[in-house]
Amino acid sequence: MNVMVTDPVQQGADDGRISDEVILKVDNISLSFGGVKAIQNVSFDVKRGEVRAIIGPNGAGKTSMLNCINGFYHPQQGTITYKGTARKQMKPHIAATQGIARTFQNVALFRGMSTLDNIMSGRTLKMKANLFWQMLRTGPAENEEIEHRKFVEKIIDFLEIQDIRRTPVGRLPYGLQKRVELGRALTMEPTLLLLDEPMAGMNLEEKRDMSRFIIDANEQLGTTVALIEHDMGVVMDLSDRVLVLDHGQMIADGTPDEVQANQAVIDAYLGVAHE
Amino acid sequence: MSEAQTSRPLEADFDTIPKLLLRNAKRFADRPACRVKDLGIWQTFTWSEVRDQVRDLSIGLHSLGIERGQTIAIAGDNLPRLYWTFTATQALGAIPVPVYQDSVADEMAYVLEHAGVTVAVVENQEQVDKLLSISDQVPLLQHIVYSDPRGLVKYDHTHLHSYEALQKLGAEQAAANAQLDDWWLGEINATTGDDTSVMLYTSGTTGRPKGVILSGTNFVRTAANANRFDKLNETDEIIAYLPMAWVGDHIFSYAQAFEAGFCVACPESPSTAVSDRREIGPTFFFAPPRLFEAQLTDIQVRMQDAGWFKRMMFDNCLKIAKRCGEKILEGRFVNPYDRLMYFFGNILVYGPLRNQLGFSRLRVGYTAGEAIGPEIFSFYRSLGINLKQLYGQTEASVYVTMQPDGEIYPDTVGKPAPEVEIEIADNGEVMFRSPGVFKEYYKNPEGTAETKTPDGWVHSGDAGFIDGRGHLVIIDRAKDVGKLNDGSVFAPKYIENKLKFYPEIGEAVVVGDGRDYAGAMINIDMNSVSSWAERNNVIYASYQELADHPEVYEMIRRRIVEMNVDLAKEDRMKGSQIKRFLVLHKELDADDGELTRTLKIRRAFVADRYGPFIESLYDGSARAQISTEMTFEDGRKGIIEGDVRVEDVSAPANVPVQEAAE
Amino acid sequence: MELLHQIFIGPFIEMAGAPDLLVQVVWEGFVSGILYALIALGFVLIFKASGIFNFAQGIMVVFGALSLVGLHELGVPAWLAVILCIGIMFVLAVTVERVVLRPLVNQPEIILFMATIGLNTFLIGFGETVFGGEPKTMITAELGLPTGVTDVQMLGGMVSFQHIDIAAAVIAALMVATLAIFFNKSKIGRALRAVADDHQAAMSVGITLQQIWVIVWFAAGIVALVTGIMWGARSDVSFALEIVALKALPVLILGGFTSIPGAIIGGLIIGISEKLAEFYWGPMVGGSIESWVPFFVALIFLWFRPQGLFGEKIIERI
Amino acid sequence: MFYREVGDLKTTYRSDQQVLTITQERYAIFALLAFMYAVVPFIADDFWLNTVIIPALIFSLAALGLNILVGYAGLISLGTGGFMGVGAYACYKLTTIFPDVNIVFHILASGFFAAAVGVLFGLPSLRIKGFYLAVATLASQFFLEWAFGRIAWLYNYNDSGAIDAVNRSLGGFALTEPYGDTKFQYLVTLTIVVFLTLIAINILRGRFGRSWMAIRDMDIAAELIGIRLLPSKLLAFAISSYYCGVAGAMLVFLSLGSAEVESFDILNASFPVLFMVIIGGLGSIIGSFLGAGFIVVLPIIISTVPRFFEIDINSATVEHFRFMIVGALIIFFLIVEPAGLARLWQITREKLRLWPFPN
Repeated sequence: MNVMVTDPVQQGADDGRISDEVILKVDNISLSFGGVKAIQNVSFDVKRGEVRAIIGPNGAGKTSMLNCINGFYHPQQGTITYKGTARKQMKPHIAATQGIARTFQNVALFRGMSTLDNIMSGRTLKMKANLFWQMLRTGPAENEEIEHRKFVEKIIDFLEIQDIRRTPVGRLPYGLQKRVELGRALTMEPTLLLLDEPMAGMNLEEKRDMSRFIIDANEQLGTTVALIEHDMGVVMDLSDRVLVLDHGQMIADGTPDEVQANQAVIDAYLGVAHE
Repeated sequence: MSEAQTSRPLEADFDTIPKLLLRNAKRFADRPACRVKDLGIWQTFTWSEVRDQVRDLSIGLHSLGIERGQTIAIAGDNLPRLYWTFTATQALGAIPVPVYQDSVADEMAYVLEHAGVTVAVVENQEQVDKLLSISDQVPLLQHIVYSDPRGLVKYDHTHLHSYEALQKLGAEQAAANAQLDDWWLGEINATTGDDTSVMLYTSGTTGRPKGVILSGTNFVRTAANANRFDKLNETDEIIAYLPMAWVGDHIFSYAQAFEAGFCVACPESPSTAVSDRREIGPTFFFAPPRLFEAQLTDIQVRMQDAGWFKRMMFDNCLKIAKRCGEKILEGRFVNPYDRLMYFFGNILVYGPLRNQLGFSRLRVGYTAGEAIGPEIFSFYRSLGINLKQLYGQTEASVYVTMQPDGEIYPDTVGKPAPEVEIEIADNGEVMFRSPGVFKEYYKNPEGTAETKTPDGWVHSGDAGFIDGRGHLVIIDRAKDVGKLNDGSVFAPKYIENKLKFYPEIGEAVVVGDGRDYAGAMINIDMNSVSSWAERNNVIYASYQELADHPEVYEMIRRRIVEMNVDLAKEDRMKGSQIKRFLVLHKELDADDGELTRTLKIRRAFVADRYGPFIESLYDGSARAQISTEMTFEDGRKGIIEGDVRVEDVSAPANVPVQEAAE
Repeated sequence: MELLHQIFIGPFIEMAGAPDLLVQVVWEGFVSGILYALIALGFVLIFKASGIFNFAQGIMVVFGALSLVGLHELGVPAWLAVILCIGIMFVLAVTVERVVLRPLVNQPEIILFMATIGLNTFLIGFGETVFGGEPKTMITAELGLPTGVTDVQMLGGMVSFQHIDIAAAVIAALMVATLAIFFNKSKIGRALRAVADDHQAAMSVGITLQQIWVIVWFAAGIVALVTGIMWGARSDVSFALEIVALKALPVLILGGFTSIPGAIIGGLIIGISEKLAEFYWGPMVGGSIESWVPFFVALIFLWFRPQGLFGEKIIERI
Repeated sequence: MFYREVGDLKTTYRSDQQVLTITQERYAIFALLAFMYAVVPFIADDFWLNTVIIPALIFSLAALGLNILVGYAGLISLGTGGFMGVGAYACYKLTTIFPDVNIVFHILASGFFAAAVGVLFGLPSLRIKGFYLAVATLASQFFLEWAFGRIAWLYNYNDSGAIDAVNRSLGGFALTEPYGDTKFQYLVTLTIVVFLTLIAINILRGRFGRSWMAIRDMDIAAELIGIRLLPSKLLAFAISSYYCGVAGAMLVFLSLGSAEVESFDILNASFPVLFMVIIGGLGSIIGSFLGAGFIVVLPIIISTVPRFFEIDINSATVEHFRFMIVGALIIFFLIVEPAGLARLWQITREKLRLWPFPN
């Protein structure tokens, strides 16, 4: 059995990074819990290859938006079109099979497992050896495990976390946990990577590292990124386009410069942030 | 000794490293040639694989226009790929020039320009950026080859090549054209041992670095001799972690490895070198004294956290080891009781400790470069680690003297290595001649003439003497050695080192050139003396206060007497016994310009700043003051004030008084 | 076809055919349900206040009853035995808090759960060592509990009501009322309710967490003692009761771990459904199905309403 | 202290991913196995084999099975006894229906029946979690107990209502209790346990094991990396129940010789096995063995100690004491080391690896 594993660091390195293909289109969606309206009539799109930021004050509905995209919440109205297929309801694991990976605001690692196992678990979908071979751990099971380990090691190398390979993630400092979580998402070889506040609670140096990893993932691995972030500096540096939400409604959408100049944004977001 | 460990005769046919590669690819085809910790495992290459890797790279480099006689720069941490670049370059008859990977852009520019480098093979983006920043200063440099593509994908690749692509290109060409392999073999055979093998730039303390040209024979002969001397063969293993631009690494991890056919392991990164060493378990190892020193301190610190029982066991075992460990290592007679105790100690402490340090499999370890504290040296040896000293120089392809098994003395650097002749010049300078002696300094005939006599003797620049046992003792840099007014030799560093081996003494400056006698300015070792103070309820507020304490003075005086007694036993040195001393009011500090960054004393600077103190050592005054304005590194100005007592060393020790008890 | 008829139609025809019997069966179920509800109630008290799944609640029932009978056998008058048993329950609560809960504070809940299983095992051994392993008879008369039977003519037949069962229902109702007043009116009760939501809040009322634990375990102990008396009066007192006590567990998944009304309603549902099942369907498969029917009832119920009877729909947040 | 890891380097992922990466430990395990096979049969008498070693091995297997469910997949189960019973009764039926098929085959096959029942009762795990699930597993326990007692076909309409191991042999030698030789039973038990343990280790370190642990640690994140919860949980139930089932069959045919409902009830089977898992250590294979050994040996020690001091106590009292002491010890253990014996072993191992350094 031959498992094809591509080299994550070699593929996709063209300079025409962003294509015109709209990989994700969110059309007029609304979501509410009981009486609380989390998202109201929001529409935006993500193009293949770009870094798309979603910003907004607390409670703006950013995380809910990501939850809708990867199928954890189901919006009451509107459609989400991903890779040309519109859908209303989708189970999270289906989103995963279609190439949507995700990190969480509060690190959602598997605390009892090592860094290596956490990242290996990102390959679950790509592993096929059946229970019989798994029991004997020879043949396809072993080969597959080795092939995927090679891939995972490249991600570990990419994120520079070699020395914590065997450490249970529960014992790692917060910044490293976030990095491992990014690693787990990247090993899924996602087409679309959703990052929920990847730099929350980090110091300046950790933020710089994380920014570098996100840029590298975008440029070298060709991953489309949609991220939520509070640090405006980071958002302006990283992203190609920025969507601004406030109280579940979209108040601006455009390039970082446009958004920064937008009066509604300044009032709603920056005003709040500078208080 | 098993059959594999008996020495082989020298093989005249293989007089260059590429020829040794071809030999090893046949003789040790499936034995590991090198390993590198990468992607979580030790990626291992056999000699026959290395041959193919090197050939492909050679052909790839050739396609970049590399011809016989050209120079190629190599910069990066120890990596098999960079070692292969050495061989691939040498196979073409071109000359590799390794550059210190941490040198700043300017230093690198100088070397590359001086050596006329046309192609540089480097590790990663950091080095590429450095080279690009100096590209206008190095007009000859045409191509840069990088090993790690990270961050470089978006760079302009007209003159930039990935190692992988270059090697693949070579492989494709070789596959397409069967004659290319023959051509390559022909190139190797066309190179003789007399041709230049490598050019190493010595990081001189003064002036610009000099390019030392060394031939294939230099390395192959020296390596062969060293391998025979310590019976190293293809079953051995070394970990390569010292800078590739340093001659030591070039001989230990490259020439000797190729000559004996042993395996070279490269750590994952400098920060994991220690744990990687544990995994590899080198059988042959080199480290500078400060590494052994730091490691010993680390052991002591970690053991302080142990429970009382474990600490007691540890201390007792070390006592036993101190008593008989070295004797057992050297196969000398030890009474059965001690032998039994050592056996238990080996189970409880020495064995586990060797395991922790990664020395369980070590057969030979060397240290050199500076004097190693006898306590430290003995500590390792008493654990059963065969640590030895050598004396070497770039100009000699390293080996000048080595300590033979069974003749280990902490204060000597051993006997002349095989095929090495040694003489002591009239001014005390050590001169040597050997097959490893360099050809010349590159583009520097004056320098060559100054260092190397027409009949092949090299001025080492170090002063030393041969002791009664036929061992070389290095006392100081020749230019620092002076004379007392009575004409006897005065070697300050030699005496300072002796003083520094006492735990209470942190640093010492000894003066005496052109004076009647030697005097010393002492820095106490804060760790050691403060813990003494704690134990003896001596109260102090600062270093200055502690240094001035009468009991501290008394303690230092006792140590100096002890050393004087020691010196009195050495014919050449007994004139240099210290007659007066003072304890400095502050610690000498690199930040204040008193030490170099490598913590060596800047003698002239100290002599200038502490002039009044030095005078007081000779004018008989009981106190001395200084007050100097100085500029700190950050631009602040301050006044250094000091007021210290000067004391006589009471017992003049021409006659050995009594053996100072340990 | 006949089988389906036998399962899905037959029993109902039977019920309709003899309504007096049906009432009798439902009444039996009602009384068992009350007792299940009481066990579940003790459980809920502890879970609400400390988040501990107290597996030993059932054994505390048996232990309480056994202590009472055991003390009486030793010649202690009934009224004094009851007081002593209350004391024993208090000592038990303090001991559990000191020896088990305090050292295990901040451990994962499964560890505390395991500890209560350990406690369960210990109490079985302890009770049997002290009072012996043989089944005993409850001192119903000495406690002044009624023993007679009232037969009521209705629906074309006779339905008998054991006085002890009526007493059980009344006492249970009183007990729930007392607890409700205690929780809603008293200061300690309010603190206990606070602790269920927020430990900090409880401590600001001036009661330590340790005290709260002792109080809830004591309260659960008294509930267990009362349950034990009622139950013991209906059958023998022995550790075989423990298995029956486990039937409080489906009540819990039905009613929710934290809901007192849930425990009561759940108890009644379980009690009545198990008796109906046993009486009308049991004979088809050899009887004794009341050992597992409650669990299946609860499971089927959960399948359609995972949040339980009184639980709110949970929105998972990530 | 005894560890010498220098030079223990891994040059392939295959060697880096083996079960025991430290060469010395691999040798130690081989030595232990050699000891178990070649030495134990000669030094242990029948009493030891019958009352300690064989039951400990069998219960280790059950504990391992339960540990897969509780420790690795994070699904609490109180129904172990029922699943063991399914294995035992299935094996009994199989060997009476197909007497010519080898008993070892039947033992291994009976696990599949347990697995099927396990999957059925694992279905609620999709909708309910934690303690609610624990209570739900009691449904299977009580239903199965009822079935073993009331469905006479299961025990071949015996008057006793119990199942008795029938005389079956392996390779020409009588194997089943009470007909077979104890040493022979021991060797067969050991072989089955070793074989199934290896398989468990393999499954646990592969993608299924990782999926279970992922679900255990954070089910939402597990779902979002593409793990389907229900199939994974059901697989955990199936494999766990298989192990329990095989253990139950072995208990009857290789150890007890006969069994009735009580052998597999909550007090005699479910709880002890759960104790083994908790005291041994959740999510630890070695813990399953240590826990089983501990719980099996404990009552023997408790009943032996008074005899040792020549104190005459009747057996009922010993039984009561046993309950008390086991209960107290469990609480004690949870307080002293909630992570179980496996954690103690792990700490010791770390200490030995770091020796002579304290940390």
